[in-house]
Amino acid sequence: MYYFLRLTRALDERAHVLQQQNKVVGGLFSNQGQEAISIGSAFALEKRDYVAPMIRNIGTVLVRGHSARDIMTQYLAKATSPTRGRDNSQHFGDVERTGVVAYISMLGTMVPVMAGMALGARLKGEDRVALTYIGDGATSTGDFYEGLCLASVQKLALVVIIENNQYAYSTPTSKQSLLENLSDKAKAFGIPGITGDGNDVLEVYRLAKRCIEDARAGGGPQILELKTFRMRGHAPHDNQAYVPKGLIEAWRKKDPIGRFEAVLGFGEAEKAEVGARVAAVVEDAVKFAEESPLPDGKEALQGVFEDDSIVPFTPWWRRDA
Amino acid sequence: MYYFLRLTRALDERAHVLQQQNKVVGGLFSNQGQEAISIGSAFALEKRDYVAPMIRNIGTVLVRGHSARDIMTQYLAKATSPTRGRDNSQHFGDVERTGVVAYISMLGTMVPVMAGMALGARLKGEDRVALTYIGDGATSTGDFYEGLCLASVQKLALVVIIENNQYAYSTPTSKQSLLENLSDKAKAFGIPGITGDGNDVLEVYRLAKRCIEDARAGGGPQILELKTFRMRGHAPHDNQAYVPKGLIEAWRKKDPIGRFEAVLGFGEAEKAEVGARVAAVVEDAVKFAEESPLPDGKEALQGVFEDDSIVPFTPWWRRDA
Amino acid sequence: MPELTFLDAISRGLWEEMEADPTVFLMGEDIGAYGGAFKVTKGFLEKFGPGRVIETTLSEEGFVGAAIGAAYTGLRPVVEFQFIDFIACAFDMIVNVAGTSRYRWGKGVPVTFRGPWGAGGRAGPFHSRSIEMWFAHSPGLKVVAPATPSDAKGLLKACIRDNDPCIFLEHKHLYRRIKEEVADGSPAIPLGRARVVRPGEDLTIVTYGMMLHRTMEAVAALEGRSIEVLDLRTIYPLDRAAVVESVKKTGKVMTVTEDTRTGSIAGEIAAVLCEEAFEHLDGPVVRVTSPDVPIPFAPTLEDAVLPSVKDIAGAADRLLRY
Amino acid sequence: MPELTFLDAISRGLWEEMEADPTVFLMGEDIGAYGGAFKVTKGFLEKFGPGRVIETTLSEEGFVGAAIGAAYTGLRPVVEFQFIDFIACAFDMIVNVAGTSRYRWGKGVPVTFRGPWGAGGRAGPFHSRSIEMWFAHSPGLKVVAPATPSDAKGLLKACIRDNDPCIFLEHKHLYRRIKEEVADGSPAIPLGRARVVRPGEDLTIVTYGMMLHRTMEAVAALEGRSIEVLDLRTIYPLDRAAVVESVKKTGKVMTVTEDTRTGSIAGEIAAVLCEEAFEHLDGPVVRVTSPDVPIPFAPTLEDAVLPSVKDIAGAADRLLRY
Ligand SMILES: Cc1ncc(C[n+]2csc(CCOP(=O)(O)OP(=O)(O)O)c2C)c(N)n1
Ligand SMILES: Cc1ncc(C[n+]2csc(CCOP(=O)(O)OP(=O)(O)O)c2C)c(N)n1
Ligand SMILES: [Mg+2]
Ligand SMILES: [Mg+2]
Repeated sequence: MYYFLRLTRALDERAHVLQQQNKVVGGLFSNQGQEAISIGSAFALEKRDYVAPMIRNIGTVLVRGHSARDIMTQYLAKATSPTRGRDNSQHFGDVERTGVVAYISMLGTMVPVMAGMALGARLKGEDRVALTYIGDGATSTGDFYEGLCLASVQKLALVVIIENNQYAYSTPTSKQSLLENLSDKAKAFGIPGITGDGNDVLEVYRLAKRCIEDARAGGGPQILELKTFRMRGHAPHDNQAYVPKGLIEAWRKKDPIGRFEAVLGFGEAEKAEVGARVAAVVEDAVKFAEESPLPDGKEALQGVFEDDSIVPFTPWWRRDA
Repeated sequence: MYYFLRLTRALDERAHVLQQQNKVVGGLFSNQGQEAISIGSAFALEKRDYVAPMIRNIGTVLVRGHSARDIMTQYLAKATSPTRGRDNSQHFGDVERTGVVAYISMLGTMVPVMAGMALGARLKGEDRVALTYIGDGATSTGDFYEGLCLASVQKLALVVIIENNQYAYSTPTSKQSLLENLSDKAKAFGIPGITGDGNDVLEVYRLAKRCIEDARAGGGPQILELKTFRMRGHAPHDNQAYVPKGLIEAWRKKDPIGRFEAVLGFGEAEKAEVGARVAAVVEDAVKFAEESPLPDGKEALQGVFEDDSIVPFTPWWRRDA
Repeated sequence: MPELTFLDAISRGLWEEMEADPTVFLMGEDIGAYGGAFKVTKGFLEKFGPGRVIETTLSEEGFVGAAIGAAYTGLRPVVEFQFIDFIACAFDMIVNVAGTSRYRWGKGVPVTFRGPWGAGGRAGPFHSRSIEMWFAHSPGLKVVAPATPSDAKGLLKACIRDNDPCIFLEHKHLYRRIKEEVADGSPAIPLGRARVVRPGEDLTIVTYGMMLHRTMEAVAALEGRSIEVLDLRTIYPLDRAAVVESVKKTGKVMTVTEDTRTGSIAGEIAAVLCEEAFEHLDGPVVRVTSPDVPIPFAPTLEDAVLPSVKDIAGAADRLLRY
Repeated sequence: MPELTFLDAISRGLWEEMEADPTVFLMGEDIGAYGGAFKVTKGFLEKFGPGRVIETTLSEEGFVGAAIGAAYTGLRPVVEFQFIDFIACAFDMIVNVAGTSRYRWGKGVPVTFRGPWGAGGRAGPFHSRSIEMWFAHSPGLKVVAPATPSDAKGLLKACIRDNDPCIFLEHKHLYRRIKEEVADGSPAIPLGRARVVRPGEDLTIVTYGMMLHRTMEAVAALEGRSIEVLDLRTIYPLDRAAVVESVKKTGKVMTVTEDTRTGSIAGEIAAVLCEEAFEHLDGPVVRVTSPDVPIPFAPTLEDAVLPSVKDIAGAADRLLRY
């Protein structure tokens, strides 16, 4: 777990440097300070389970078996990336190999989709749990609600982790909901909902494990709210001027990596050893991504349908006269 | 109130006769057994308040000042109907005169819309409450949820009455939700939610009054669940075969009209007197509706936009050669 | 061969696919014991059990999302909308998640979305809409709209077997009005191919759905004229080749749809003909459509809005004389 | 006269309308202290207060519904989508509640829906879509898509003052790229009227949004040819008369849009020309559009999909030589 925490952090730092150099295509959404949630929960899943990460759940996909190269090539929109440059950053997956489902930008959509994966698994007689994450902001979407309505009466093995990082872009959670704990939303469905410390990777692991195994045992969907803080702006152009003074500093003291180091009793030597391993992996990923070509424009017309002949079409002015 | 209970019932009975005679255009959605909810809650509103009825809230619009003729001409799609034959049955209203907002078929939509009416009133410095009804089934829509999310943080003077008549078409409430009381959905928003007896018009009035005045006093949105039973099928073609034996009979004993008569201590004489008044009003409405013309086809192209010239268009084959 | 109504043909098609392929299952409101609002799935619960006939909550976006998820696990969900108009409530999920999925990350979404569609039934603005172009215009979705029982059965099978999301439109006005002999176990009919319903030399009328039947009536009224009638059957992908081939013969094309004019498939056909057969056009490509208004409720109003047999015949006659 | 970027012009238009009419107010995500994702409403909270600059929950269908309700009380809400793509999440509310309201029960819905729109920004499939035809095809909605700062300001004012629902599309690629002098207090520009950007004799190019700028580049590259360029400005209602009038002069028409081909406004224009100006057409109505694919993320892929200056010039050249 420690390795993944460090790797996630290092990838994020490095991506921001690349972003400064104008090498990152499109947006960049930092997960600094929130890494424990992705990693603790991903460790709590079985290999056969399904998971849909959000854009900030880099840690999850790494634990599930995607590589640092996958992350970096996605940021740089390269032909070697999992989506071959078709979709942004964290929007990729591989159901068969890693059980990861590609997220899309419309927030909330993955709750019904993952409910459906749990349903599919059950119909096929397979013992798989489906897990997804949702931001504090996105808990205000109808999709979150409709997915859980269906999942609750169907008693689907779905775990929804509310990653409450206090903000949705510039909007504080107090402007999304009157609730102190968003896990109380579970009461609308008659399902279990608990809240925990999202900056403590071991607590995350323990609570996620409990929810996952309860869901697996037939307990129906589970909501787990994990409190954390988004240490950077929504994206690099956001200077977080709307965050009250001192709050960021207060949360910096609760940094999940530092806390876990304390638990592990790691000294400088151990940290440096992992740091070196991580640096090598990041370096390799960046090098690989930078050296990879952009996709060939000709590919743009392929792959909308299984039958690739439906879309391509010679426009009038390109035909022989 | 008693008059309106009887009038609503009589209109429903009569509409079913017309339906048998193939005179009703489109669907017919009975409110038998549920009349107390519409009428008790409509009486609890102030004249200045806004209300969006569902298709089964005939009683509400009558109390608000729409006539039996309005109801019957809508059923018969006549030119004299409030929508001049443009929309179905219960889909009409008149914001200025009656404060009634026209419903649409997509269930759930009126929750956000009525939240907006409460917002509009507040922005204009007006002291108005907005009330709407929603079926047990429609509490599973994202619209219900999103409307209340917004209303809760904005502390809007919105009252949502959940008319839990045990079924959504053929689907029992147990297949919509694990909750015993749907008013518990309020807990997802951190707002008050209560449950009451929807077949007791005085209890409906009392609870609705409380919610309305709490909302008016700045208490934010309120959920009031009223339990009742849909005594007929979803629409005339539905024979309710899916309803367990005995259930309808059990609920017939709780008929809101009979119960209110007992409370009032009405004997046959009082009942007959109101019955005669009601019969005359229904007769007049039916006669008026039957004698009214269907709308002129030429009107079909008008009124999409304020500027009526945008839509009409002479097709090629109708132009002069 | 059994004589099947349009509705029965759809029901049989669904039944045969469910029998043949255990990965096919159903989702929707009231489709279980009740058999669905129009009884398309009557008897399915008894035969296939609650594991394959899943009654959902009243949450269109939710159950469409769940169908997509189930498809990701390798199943083939068939989703019923009680009326196709309610597909608007699941719009985001269909155009954004389902439509783009294969293109984005290579994961196809073999879901069939089906439901009663179309006007003419005095059902008002929210139970009568033509929704085909919302989806034909959104990349990654196929849109299918049969006009006969045999096509309905065969095309529904093709949709279910297709590895991409298909929207299958069942004109509710045809459900119990038309009958045809359709063999048990009849094969799937390939998507994307129009059908020449009647050959002709002087004019091509392109149509689909209920309007095919009105068109045939109009053509009958114009007896003696040589009119070719093409039933599109699939709106997306459009069978451009069939339309172009027909105009090469007739030189004149007219489209008939109950959809509202602006942005309907009729415009697309005009554009395709301009681009691919301009030199063959002996007259304007003429559109007979509804005007850009919601479908009104009253019979007189609805009739004024929808193309009538007289409208179609009048337009055809005028174009023939052009 | 101040020189304004496209974005500033929109911001000024909004500001002036809010100053002039106390019933105008704003709703949207992050539009308050933060000033909106693109800073269109920067400073509005300070000036107009939280009563008129309402930051919403992350609930598009919910706040769109609330805007409709507020409009029913006599107000004029202006709703921002953080990216216009998220309008898909409020689709039902817009097409079914807002679009049909006046027709159904006579109650107009003076709401303006606005947001950053369009491709070219390497923003991927969910932040680049052309959404205009979903709404132009749905009765009761107006769709406006300006291409210059002065048009943006004037047309936004017209939308806000309009008593029917308008969808106002702001091409985000133009936000900070183009500038123009626009007077303070400039008037509203009527909806539904195209603008002749450049007169010509031999070919008409009809376009809108960012593609107007690519078209002008292409026309510049084709120097010496007499090309008329028409900026539609409003997609619905379409200025049929302007298009027809132009073709009467030039005889040839080409449409350019970044929207995907099938069902785009380009087909509508072809159909209108067939119906209203067939005898004036000296060549096919040619469409330059994106193919029917989601907008991909990588620069190379996105560039392959969107019409380029070269595509436009090539098509124009070919059509001129037809
Ligand atoms: C349906 C929808 N509406 C709006 C947006 C624009 N948007 C992108 S991120 C964001 C804030 C999300 O906040 P939250 O859900 O708390 O997630 P976080 O970014 O904090 O992880 C918004 C509003 C979106 N992606 N989807
Ligand atoms: C969004 C939506 N989906 C589906 C329907 C079709 N439909 C009409 S009534 C109904 C059942 C409604 O049940 P409930 O909300 O309990 O109201 P009730 O009829 O019992 O008053 C359904 C599913 C609809 N009108 N709207
Ligand atoms: Mg957040
Ligand atoms: Mg009910």
